[in-house]
Amino acid sequence: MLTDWWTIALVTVGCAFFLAGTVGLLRFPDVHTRLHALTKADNVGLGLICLGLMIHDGTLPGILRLGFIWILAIFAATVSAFLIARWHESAGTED
Amino acid sequence: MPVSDLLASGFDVLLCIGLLWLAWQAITGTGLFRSVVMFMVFGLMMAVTWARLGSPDLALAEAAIGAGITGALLLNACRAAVSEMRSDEQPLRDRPSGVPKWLALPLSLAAGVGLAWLMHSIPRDGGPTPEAAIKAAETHFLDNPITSVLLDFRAIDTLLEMAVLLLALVGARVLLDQRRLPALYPVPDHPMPMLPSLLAMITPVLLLTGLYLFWAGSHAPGGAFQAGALLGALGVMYQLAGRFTPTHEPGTVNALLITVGLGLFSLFACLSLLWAPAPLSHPEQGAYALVLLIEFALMLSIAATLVLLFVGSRSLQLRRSTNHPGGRQ
Amino acid sequence: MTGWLFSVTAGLLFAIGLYGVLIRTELVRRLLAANVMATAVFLFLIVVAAETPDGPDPVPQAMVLTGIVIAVSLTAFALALIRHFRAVTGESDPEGGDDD
Amino acid sequence: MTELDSLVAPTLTFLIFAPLLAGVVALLWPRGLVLDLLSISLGAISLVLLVPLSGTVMGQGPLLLELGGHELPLGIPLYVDGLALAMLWLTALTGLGTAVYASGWLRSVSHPSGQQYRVLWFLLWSGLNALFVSGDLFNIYVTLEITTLAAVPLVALARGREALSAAMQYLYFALVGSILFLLGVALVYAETGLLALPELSARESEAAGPGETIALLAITVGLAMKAALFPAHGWLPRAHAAASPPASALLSALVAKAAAYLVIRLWLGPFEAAWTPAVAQLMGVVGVLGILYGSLQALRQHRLKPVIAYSTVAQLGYLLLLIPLASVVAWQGVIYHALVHGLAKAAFFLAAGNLILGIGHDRLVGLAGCDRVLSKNLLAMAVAGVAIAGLPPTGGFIAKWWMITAALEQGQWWWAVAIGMGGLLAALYVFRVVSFAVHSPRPWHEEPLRETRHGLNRLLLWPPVLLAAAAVALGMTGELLAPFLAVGAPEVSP
Amino acid sequence: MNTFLLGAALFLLINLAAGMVRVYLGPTTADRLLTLLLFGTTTVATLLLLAYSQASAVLVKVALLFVMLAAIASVAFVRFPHETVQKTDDGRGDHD
Repeated sequence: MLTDWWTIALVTVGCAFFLAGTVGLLRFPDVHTRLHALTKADNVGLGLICLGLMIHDGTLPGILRLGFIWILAIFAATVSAFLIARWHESAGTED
Repeated sequence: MPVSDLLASGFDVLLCIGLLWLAWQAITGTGLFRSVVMFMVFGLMMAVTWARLGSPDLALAEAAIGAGITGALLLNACRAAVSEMRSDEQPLRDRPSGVPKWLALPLSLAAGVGLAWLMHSIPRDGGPTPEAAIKAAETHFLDNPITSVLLDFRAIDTLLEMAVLLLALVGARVLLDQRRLPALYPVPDHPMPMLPSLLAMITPVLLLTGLYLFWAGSHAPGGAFQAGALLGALGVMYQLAGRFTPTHEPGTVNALLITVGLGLFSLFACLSLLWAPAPLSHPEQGAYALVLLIEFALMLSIAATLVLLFVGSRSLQLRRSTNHPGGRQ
Repeated sequence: MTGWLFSVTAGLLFAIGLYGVLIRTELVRRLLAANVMATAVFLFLIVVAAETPDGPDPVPQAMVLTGIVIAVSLTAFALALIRHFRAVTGESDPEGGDDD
Repeated sequence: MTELDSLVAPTLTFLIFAPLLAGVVALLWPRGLVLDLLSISLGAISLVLLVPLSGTVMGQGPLLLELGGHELPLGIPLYVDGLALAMLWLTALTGLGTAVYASGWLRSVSHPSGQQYRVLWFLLWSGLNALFVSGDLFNIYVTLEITTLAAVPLVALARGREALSAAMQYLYFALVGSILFLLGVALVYAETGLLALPELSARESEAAGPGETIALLAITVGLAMKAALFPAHGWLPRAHAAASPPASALLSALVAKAAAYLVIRLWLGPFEAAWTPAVAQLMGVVGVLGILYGSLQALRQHRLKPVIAYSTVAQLGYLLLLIPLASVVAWQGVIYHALVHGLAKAAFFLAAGNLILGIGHDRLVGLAGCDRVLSKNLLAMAVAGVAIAGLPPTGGFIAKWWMITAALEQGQWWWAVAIGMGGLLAALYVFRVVSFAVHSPRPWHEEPLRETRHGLNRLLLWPPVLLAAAAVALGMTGELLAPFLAVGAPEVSP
Repeated sequence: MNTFLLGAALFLLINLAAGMVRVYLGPTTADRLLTLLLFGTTTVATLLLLAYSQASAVLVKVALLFVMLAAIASVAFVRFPHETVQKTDDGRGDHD
């Protein structure tokens, strides 16, 4: 039963981070802060949910898969966030 | 447990409302770019819907083909729509269509409500085909029932569908022969920051997942289409990063890749007369290997055709890397 | 199973797509509307598949998979044709052709 | 599964998969000469193979071949009866004629996408053959997609703004049409759990449920958009007029007819229970309106190819008359009409193509003086026109004769009047075209007619002449072919 | 436990719906690009939760596919020149 509690706790905190990310997306004034809120909160949220599910899953391949998804998500999010920020930046200079 | 049913139906209600809102925004929204974004998100939501309705194969296909490739093609259209627009033309204004709004809205609303009622009221009592399909799927040498239907029971559908995909490419070439439009993604003069590293990271993962999906297709959700679309998405990524140079000379490797699927499948259909009275019948022994071979050919053809459709050129050459600027155009 | 919800959504999606096809003249937008209509029919097929007694019925799922590939082929060719049509004529709707 | 004699499966396999493999070869090895020889030889072989197939159909009645050896309802059946056989013969004959013509035309015009044309033709040919013999609703949808996605590029092959605009309009009509057809297929599957036509027809016809009726409506509207039947015909005249001669011949003779063929195949087979005689009369009226509208429009055109395109819209209307008149004689008459119209329309378009090559433009005024220079072409065009109008001794007359007798037998005399009117109007617009060429002297401002620079080589000249001759020959062999056509006709109490 | 996971999935979907508001309002185009990032991670998380609540492990593979496609989509966007977006966004000013 202990593992169940860990899973529930981790997933709840993960969802809280997602909520933070969305609130940040809606409330923050400009693109960069929203970008910051989005990538940081969401990735941590996703990480915690993956962690919770890892515990719930318990099998080695399951854990590896979830870990792999998390790492890939972080990598993809950082590159995308960087490119979008740079793109938005260059929008300012061009016209 | 009523709570889980409550949550499940809550999830579905929200999903459906999201689908309808996204579809409405994609169609009646003002900006074309915004509509394309909405449509891509609609594709993502459809993939979640397929997962929710218990058909993971379709979730994979919708994600890879529906959201991935179609989204990239639509972005291409957006970009082409503007970059080739002559200066005198105003932004994409929408001229009133022949059908006036006061007629179109009630007509489609009536059709929609009528269909919704009809679709809901048709009794879901299966029928001869579902029973036969479910019963036959258990004893079939392919464990994945959908692949067994696609590649055995209704094999001619899959074969002719490959002809449709090939025709789309030949049709695009007819247009290319008439008028060579400038490449949409010219090779970037300065290498994009961070993109090569993302490419280096994603390529092995995509290749691995693609091959896994192909291999899993015979006994678990997955198959030639999902794997082909995923490899197509990888090709799109390479084109975006400037690693492909589109050329207009006919490339033999490209021609082989796009025709191997249809060619092999048709050859199998003809040769199957040797061991069976009717075409497209699988031999007793070696059927599994044959299906894998055909699926592999289909995967290659789908990936190659989708990439060529995205790039919009006759063939592609892979360039070593983007760091030497001014690559051959 | 909330099958009734998805089949009603399928019907309404078909209506939205039909409405889009009827009123929009901008070519890419009409193509999106046609895709939405096709997706609505696919959704209905999958609801039928999911609600077949004793197990999801693989035949509609195979049909929808084939349908998705055909839809992406048609969309790809249509977008190529739109691009060339716009490059040649600079207009964004075919009825503008001159019927002499 | 009745024991089919050994030649049926190989023939059907050849008809569907050989053109596909030829298309693959065309993509891999784009040598014009080789591909033309391949397409002509494939055409000849399929004609040769059709003879024993017709014998078997005549002997054993409608054939049923289950693909992959899977019994119905799971597998996909191929179903060949008199109607499908006639369509296979039409595709083979027209295909062979157009292939010969195209090999000459592509060289004389030195078209840049010669290779694409040949690939499109091979895949279209395979799609058409598969469509005519397919006995499964969803399989028919896939074959319909092949014909559409091969036909639209064929229209776009003729370079220029009008061709692209017509192709665009055609694509949108066909796109919405195929989605409506798919909706119909989905509703039928949801209600009956069946896709195979033989199984659907074999159901004892208790009243069809609401789903099936709406499905029939959706399928009929979808097919009407694809076949350009009267209310939804807007795209056809522009597309068939803009397309190049071999493409227009294929489009008018085969592609538009395939969708119209499906309307009859589905109304009289699987959806028997879904319509009442009143609805049948309505379909007949739609057909007659199509005939009248198409013919009147054809009379108003002042360019050659739109006349022929509107004539297609008119002649397709006749096929709908089979629904109210569903008797064996009517079945034979309509199939015969479809066969003769296909051959004559292909001859008409190919001959018109030669004339346009000679004159340089396709305004009817420019035809003056053609009777002296391009006389053989003009003769072929005139004979084809006569066959379309249905005047003796051509096959068209036999077809109209059977249809009129069927209408009178069942006491629905008004269809007989409509058929007569249709034939009269058709004769009018054909003779109007011919009169431009024969009577009026060549206006001074038109430069003197000359055989095209290198003269119309034989490859361009003989196909229209032979196709027109075939249409006339069908006038003689009416009684001989009647029993072939009657195979599988629905026995509907008059 | 499955109920809880399903509840979390529902919560994330509500999150997603809120995110869609940003797409609707989003003055600049970069904001709309943001939603792709939002949808990328949130849909992946929803699918993972669904996978374990519906006990259909294949959804994890679908989630894996989503992660990759989200990366590709954002790269596709980023290769977009700016005037493309302004002109297709019916001319509305692009800067907040």
